[in-house]
Amino acid sequence: MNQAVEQSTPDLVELRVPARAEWVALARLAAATVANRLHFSIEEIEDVKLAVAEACAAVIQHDGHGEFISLTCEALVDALRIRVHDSGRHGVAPAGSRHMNFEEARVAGLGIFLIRTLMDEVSYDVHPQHGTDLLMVKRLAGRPE
Amino acid sequence: MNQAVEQSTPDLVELRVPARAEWVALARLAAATVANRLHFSIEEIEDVKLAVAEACAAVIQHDGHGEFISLTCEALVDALRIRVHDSGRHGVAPAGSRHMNFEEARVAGLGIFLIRTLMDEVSYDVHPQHGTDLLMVKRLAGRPE
Amino acid sequence: MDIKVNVREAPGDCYIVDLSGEIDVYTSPKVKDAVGTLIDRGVYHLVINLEKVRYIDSTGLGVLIGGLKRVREHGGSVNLVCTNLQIKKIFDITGLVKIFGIFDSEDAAMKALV
Amino acid sequence: MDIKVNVREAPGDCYIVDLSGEIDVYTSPKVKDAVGTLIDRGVYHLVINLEKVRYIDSTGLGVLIGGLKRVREHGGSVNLVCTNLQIKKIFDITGLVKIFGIFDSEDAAMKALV
Ligand SMILES: Nc1ncnc2c1ncn2[C@@H]1O[C@H](COP(=O)(O)OP(=O)(O)O)[C@@H](O)[C@H]1O
Ligand SMILES: Nc1ncnc2c1ncn2[C@@H]1O[C@H](COP(=O)(O)OP(=O)(O)O)[C@@H](O)[C@H]1O
Repeated sequence: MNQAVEQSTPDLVELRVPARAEWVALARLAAATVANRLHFSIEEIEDVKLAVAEACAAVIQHDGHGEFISLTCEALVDALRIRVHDSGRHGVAPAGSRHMNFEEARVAGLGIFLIRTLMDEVSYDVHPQHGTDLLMVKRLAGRPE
Repeated sequence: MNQAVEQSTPDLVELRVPARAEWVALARLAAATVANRLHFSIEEIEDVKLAVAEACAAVIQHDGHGEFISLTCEALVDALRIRVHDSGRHGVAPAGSRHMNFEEARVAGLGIFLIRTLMDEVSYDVHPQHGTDLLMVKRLAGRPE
Repeated sequence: MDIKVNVREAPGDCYIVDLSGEIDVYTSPKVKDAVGTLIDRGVYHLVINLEKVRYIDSTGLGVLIGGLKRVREHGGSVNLVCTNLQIKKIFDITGLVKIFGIFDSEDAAMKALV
Repeated sequence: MDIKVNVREAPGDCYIVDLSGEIDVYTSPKVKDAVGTLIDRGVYHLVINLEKVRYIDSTGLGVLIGGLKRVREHGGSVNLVCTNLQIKKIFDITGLVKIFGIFDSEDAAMKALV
């Protein structure tokens, strides 16, 4: 193996799965594998798994979501950066699609609340043409910002 | 959720990981998840995992491989189609890189042999500019070709 | 990647629902069905045993909250058995500890049912 | 995603290597080191217990073959304990059943060591 090539490759993992509930477990696992490589604690790895799962569930439960969810996990020196991309064009919900009732909206709010609590940085990027990105960062404990 | 959109989305899973040994387990798992969705038997799922692992190991152990391995798993009606893509340009091995000795070549041969035995169809696609694709198909038992 | 649901009758008009596995966006409909079926049959005092649950997400919490709301309309209650620290943490940070009874053992959860 | 290696001395100049987990392109160097260290110390009669191995790939097989070749130069032998059907199948289809002694129990593997 070529060591020089080996070491310069960033720990970048990308996964694209159908935007359906049965694929969320795989997304969780991919993120957990990257978090594990960064030597996060078991509790922190669980936090990351849940945040990714909530991000995927939010996409899936949102009207007008795209066909696929893309997950990008990037291992930085002192943090894990995760992007969950939904290619759906929001606001252009297909006719006849379901709208959330109050109760469902409340549970969805719980998901977003969990993401914000479990991750250190959370932001959204909404591109009317290219879909929505949720960006999340979890820092390794004890490292300064 | 919009059922029409849900059902028309093909079961297509793509994973891109650094071409390093520690990421092969995740590739194995992604392929196993898709095989499981297709209701392959446990033994067949193990076959798929091993074939994907051998394909990844072959890339990693090959001089001049690319930085990343891309795995594409497509669930067809009666089969699982898998593509393992290495973006490396073969024959352009970096200077000073290692060459396999006879023993290593023999073990690599064992890997290819396993892939051919465990999968129903195996083929290569070599693009001098874009790297190498290994294509593998595993059919659901009892389904005609 | 799966959930197992098992319903047991217990003394005193009460039922125990054993869950084991992962309660997520994929598996929670199965839990919702099981709990909903019990409530439809007039069971309003439930213990839900989460001891073998390794993972729960907001859709799982939503199912539990929904069940609790339904039984409360009939003066019922839902007590949870939960020992997994990660899952306890989720109930903590969401404030749901305040609306569910959460116990370390099935015995304690049963005794505390009104 | 990991391998555990444990080396035990057994009666009659023989060593048992217990492996548990997955032997793949990532973990097999660890197995190679453990087996290589034993052989460097002059141990040429080995039982490698694969009962707790859930998975092996060609790099794992390569490590076992390499170990066997080295001990054979000294008149030694490697016997394997393997009960997992999937792993047995791999030894079958690669023809490696013909070069290793493969046994269903550690006892049988020990007794068969020359
Ligand atoms: N459907 C729900 N989704 C999310 N959180 C909920 C839901 N129902 C209740 N909660 C949470 O449970 C706690 C209590 O809420 P609730 O049952 O509505 O009681 P109250 O009406 O006394 O606030 C709050 O922290 C609330 O956010
Ligand atoms: N390094 C190796 N890699 C792959 N297969 C091997 C290796 N060594 C031996 N084998 C396999 O083991 C079997 C016996 O090979 P070997 O030990 O060379 O004995 P022989 O010289 O009698 O063929 C063959 O099926 C061969 O393919």
